[in-house]
Amino acid sequence: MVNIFVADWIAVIILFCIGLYTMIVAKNMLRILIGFEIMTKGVTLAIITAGSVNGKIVFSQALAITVIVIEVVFIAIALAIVMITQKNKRSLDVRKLTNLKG
Amino acid sequence: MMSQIILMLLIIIPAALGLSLLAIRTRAKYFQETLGLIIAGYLIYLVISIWNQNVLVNIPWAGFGINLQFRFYAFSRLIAAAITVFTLLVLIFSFKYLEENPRKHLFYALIFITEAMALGAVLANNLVVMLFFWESILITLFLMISLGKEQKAYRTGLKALIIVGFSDLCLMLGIGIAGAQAQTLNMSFIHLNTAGINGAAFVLMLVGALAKAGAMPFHTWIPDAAGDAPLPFMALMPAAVEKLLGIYLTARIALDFFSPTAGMKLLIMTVGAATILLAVMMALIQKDFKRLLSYHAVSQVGYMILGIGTGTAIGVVGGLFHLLNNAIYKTGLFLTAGAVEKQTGTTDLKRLGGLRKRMPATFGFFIIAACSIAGVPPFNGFVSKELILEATLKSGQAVFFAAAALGAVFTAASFLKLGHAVFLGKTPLELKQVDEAHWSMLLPAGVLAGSCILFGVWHRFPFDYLLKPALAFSRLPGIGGVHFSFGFSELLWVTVIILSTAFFNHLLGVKLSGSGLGASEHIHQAKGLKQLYDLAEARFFDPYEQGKKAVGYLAQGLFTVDRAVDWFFEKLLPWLAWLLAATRRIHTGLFSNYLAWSLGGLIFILTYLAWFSR
Amino acid sequence: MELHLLILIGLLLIPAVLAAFAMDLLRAAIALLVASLGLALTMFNLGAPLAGSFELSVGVGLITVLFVNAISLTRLVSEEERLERTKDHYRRFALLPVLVVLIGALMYRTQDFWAAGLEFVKYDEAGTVGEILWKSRGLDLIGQIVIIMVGVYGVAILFRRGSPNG
Amino acid sequence: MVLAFIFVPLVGAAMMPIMRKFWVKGSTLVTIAVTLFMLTGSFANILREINSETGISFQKTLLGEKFALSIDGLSAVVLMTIALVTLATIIFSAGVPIGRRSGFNALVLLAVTGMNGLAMATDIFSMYVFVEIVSISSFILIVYNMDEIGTEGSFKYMILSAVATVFLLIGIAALFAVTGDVSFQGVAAGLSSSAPLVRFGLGFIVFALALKSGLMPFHGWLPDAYTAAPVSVSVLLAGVITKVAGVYTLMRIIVAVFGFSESFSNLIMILGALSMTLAAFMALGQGDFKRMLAFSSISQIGYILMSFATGTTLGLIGAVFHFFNHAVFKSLLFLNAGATETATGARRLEDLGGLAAKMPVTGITSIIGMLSAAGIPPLAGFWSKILIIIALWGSGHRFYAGLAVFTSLVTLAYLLHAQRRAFFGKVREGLENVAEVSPLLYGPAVLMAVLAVAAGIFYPVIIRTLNLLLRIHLN
Repeated sequence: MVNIFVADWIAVIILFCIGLYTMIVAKNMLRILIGFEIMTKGVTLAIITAGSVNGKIVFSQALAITVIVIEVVFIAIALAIVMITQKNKRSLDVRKLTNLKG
Repeated sequence: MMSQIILMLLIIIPAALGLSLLAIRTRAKYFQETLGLIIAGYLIYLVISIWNQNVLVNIPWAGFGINLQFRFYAFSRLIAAAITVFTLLVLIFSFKYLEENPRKHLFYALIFITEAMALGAVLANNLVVMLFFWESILITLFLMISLGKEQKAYRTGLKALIIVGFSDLCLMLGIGIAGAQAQTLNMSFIHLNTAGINGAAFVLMLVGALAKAGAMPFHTWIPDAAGDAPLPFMALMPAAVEKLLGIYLTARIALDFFSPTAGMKLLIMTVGAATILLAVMMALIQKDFKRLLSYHAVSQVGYMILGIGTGTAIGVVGGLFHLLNNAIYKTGLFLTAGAVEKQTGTTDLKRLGGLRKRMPATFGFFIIAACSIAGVPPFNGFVSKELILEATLKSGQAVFFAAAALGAVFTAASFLKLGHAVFLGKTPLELKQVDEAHWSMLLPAGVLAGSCILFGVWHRFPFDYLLKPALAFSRLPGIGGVHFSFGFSELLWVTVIILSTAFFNHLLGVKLSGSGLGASEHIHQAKGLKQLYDLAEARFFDPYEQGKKAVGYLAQGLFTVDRAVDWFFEKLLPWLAWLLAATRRIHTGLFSNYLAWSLGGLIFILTYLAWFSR
Repeated sequence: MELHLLILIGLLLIPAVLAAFAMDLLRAAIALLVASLGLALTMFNLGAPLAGSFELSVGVGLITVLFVNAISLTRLVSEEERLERTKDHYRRFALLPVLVVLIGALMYRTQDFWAAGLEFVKYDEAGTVGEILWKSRGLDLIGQIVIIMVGVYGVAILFRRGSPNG
Repeated sequence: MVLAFIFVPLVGAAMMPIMRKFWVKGSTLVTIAVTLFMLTGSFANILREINSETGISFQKTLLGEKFALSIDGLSAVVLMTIALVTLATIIFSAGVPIGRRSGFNALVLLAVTGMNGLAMATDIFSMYVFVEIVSISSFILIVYNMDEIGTEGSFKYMILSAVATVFLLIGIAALFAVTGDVSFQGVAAGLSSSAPLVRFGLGFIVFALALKSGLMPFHGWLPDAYTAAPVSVSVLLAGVITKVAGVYTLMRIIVAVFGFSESFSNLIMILGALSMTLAAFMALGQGDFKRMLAFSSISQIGYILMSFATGTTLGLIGAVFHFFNHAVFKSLLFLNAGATETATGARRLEDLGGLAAKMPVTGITSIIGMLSAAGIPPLAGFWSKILIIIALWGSGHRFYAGLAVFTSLVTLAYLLHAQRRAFFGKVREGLENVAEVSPLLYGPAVLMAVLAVAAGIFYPVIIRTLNLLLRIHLN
């Protein structure tokens, strides 16, 4: 018997895997951020699911809202850094970010 | 209470003086010298003022059994007194010797810091406190060697730092094990057997102690330092202070902390015998005054280790007496070398000769000290060497007796050669104008030469007042019964044979080569031995190539043992470089690479927690 | 199994896959928007309307705006790079089998857990989200204020005029 | 008092735009004032912790449940370390050119707010929030000069730490699902270790915080971020940010929530030993001063976590002492690296040489820092390292103790190597005109060097203090 929570947890795992996979194989910095976004969706869902499993759905909503706010700020800063990279290197290819190595 | 304060002052005063000498840079002439002289003399007075007391200091410190514990008793007072006396003598010597050295204030400061640390290490009654002082000497050692001639001295210093540092780490590990096993760090209460893990502690601590004393195979930095470091350093550290500390700890380890099994004793004796023979062989062929002496500084340690390793009353008394005697005559020899170097500007035996008339006092002191180290009666070296020979003979291990006797032959031969090359023979042209050394350089050497005679003729005094009380801790049977008398025993005949062999060997060598310097050439060039020597000497050029060409296993063995540590480093370095390059290559800078490693780590963590936990 | 549950999960997962693998970044951003929508609906379904509407406004609105802005600002200059990108476009599928195997292994290992299912607990909490945030999560509110300050300062600094060292 | 540690830097940061309009130079003064306030406050905290008789002095806030913050001995030490390193950073940064200084100070203060909150937090979700505050401000600080390597280092750090925070959150969600609470006490009370979700939660949290603190397989971002950051930022980053956001958080979560278990200890031991040894070797091969120091940081973090993972009294004291020492000597070394970079413009070791003659203060302080890092007596690093080794040995991890001893030899080797290349020997061509940097730049280094020596000499005092401070965590 597969109920709603199990389905949600499985969705979380799949979202995580997709997000991580995207972050590893992507070459464009923006797509890496999209991968991160996918993972964040999974996390938000996980918190809400956890809340509804143990009956603290209101509490979990408070947590989820904080997570979403932090996520937006993170994305804003990350996009700013991406834009600076674009200005400096005229390229968004992560494979060209190899000045620091060794 | 007063005596406890004095005990603490013994460590605090030199440390404070050293640190303030580092800070103060005065132009006032002789200010530092006078101050140093007064303080060094005062320290001797302090030791004597509490001579007959047993003092225990116990100040709570860091917790976990690590307390500032010090103990002044018969053994530590002997070593402490020796340290203060030798520091004073070397200090007096270095006033003139270092006169023009721009960095002499640094050297004085380091001498006093070293004295403080050495006294702390000897007086400490807690293993961790001892380790603290013991390791601090490492730093002053490194700095003092580095004060020598520019780049090479730095390299030598680094080599000494790494070798001694490694052995100190062994000591640290050994102390950790011993402390854990004995459940205490108080040195008075550690009595262990050598079974199982205790054996590891025993060997590790022994490595630390023997390396400080300069035994094989941790000696390789000493001959190098002889060439690069300032001479007063050589006279102070490898000749006196380090030996005193190293043998002190060896004796405590082998006789007090642990009760070694027969096999362990055999191990110690083997180290001793190997040190005697290999180092003296190397010493025999040296062509440099200081380098030759430095190999002897290694070789003589072998006798002490051999004596202690026998574990009998005679051997231990002999070993300890040899420790005192060696410090006396070896420092004296180094000081004569310093006088010669100061006056002639060189220590190369090829450029020296005929100084007998130019520097008569130096020559006299050299003769006394050399007779002493060669074991000529009635000097002190003879007494202690006889005791050690007797102990090895009685222990039933004829091999060790033979090694010690052979070592004595070569020792005598090499000093005949040395004296011949430096003081006899023809005077080279450029040495015609040489004068006798300054009195302040002769005084310490004279004092030491006088002690050689004193301790030899009236050996009963050190026996009864210094050594036997000092060894009371060891609980060996028959300590009180050890005595020595000049008489026609069979051992005296052994000595006669040894000395006459050395003398005839010398005559043969002089006849073959035509000069005093070449007196050891026939041994150097002898079949089989020549290759050995070439290999051992050629380490500066290319150790591996020489090693490959080595003829015979013996040659390989001698070479490898002599330069094992160097070989290890040189062989390891290319591998290390390759490894480092490889690790740098895998850090490509690609971020997805790093992320993938991280996820690999995540999978490891999850697998570990899911499958292997609980 | 209820049909609308499947539809909701599908609405979350399929756009996510699209966002990960879409050729065009703009399309990926739109797919992300749809995934956010799916997430919001799932939240409603789980009984979390406030978080759902917050996700709807922020995830669907703000983040998409930010992304589309960034994409349109950066795509103009990289024409030749786009050619290059299409060239090795399919390389991104290379590691896909590893991914599938990993998910499979994870599922297999935890199958007991999934089969057991999770019990649905009735809500017995008092108070609304606002009350909870204010009463017991006050620290998070301060944290939100701080992080918004960080964001504002950060954007102001990173887009400052003049030379970087001026 | 507890709230002041959050609100004072926050208010200071909020004042910065106003300062920029009216009194630009004042922004640094305000920041220093805030830091000094925190320093005195944390000293007062430590004193109170020592003198509290019960030994359990969780200091709740006045507002009770609403702001669940508390200060215990561990937090007090961390708070002091944060204030100390921040002070050094701010003074140093006053001596180097920085664009829009008020903004820089504001971000530093915000990062400090986050770290202070982290040190005092009493629930795992607040910890997440504060970790994010610290991380996001440090991304901006790293990219502050907006140059090419800055963006590169910052981007790598950003993405990897984003992964870390996402995993931290999923771990929190898993614990929340099982226990229905996020406060330390609530989670610890409702924890049943057999549930698979708890194990996954532990695994994810350990992964996230290991990634944050840069343990070995997760260390990829760390050298890049440290190298790319502007000189004054790398001091803060190496001195406290990664330590507090990674190491301290891990320590706190384990102490307060999970408790020590055999499997966890072994796991951290393996990771710690791996990073300790390998990073030391990698540091040996580096040609870049800051990069070498970064690898050295990874190695030292390995020491701290291994000592912590023993779970014994001595291990915890050793870990906290090394935490403090590492903050002191590593920020000292980064200050020196910054000073040499400012003075010569070069950061590769082969472009440096003989600087001790030209920059005596920097040379001497860096010798002290290196010797402390290498664990040479009587400097502070020796005592913490020997405590760690004794703790490892005493708790039966004898192999790891041997490894730690061996690594300290390698540490000595690479530090001496760098010291020799940069400061000893002959003055390199092109560096003849180098002069000592301004007092603003070497002042903090002198402060840190004095601390390293003092902590070594007054070691008994410190260890007794730590023993008192940490007693509530010790059983």
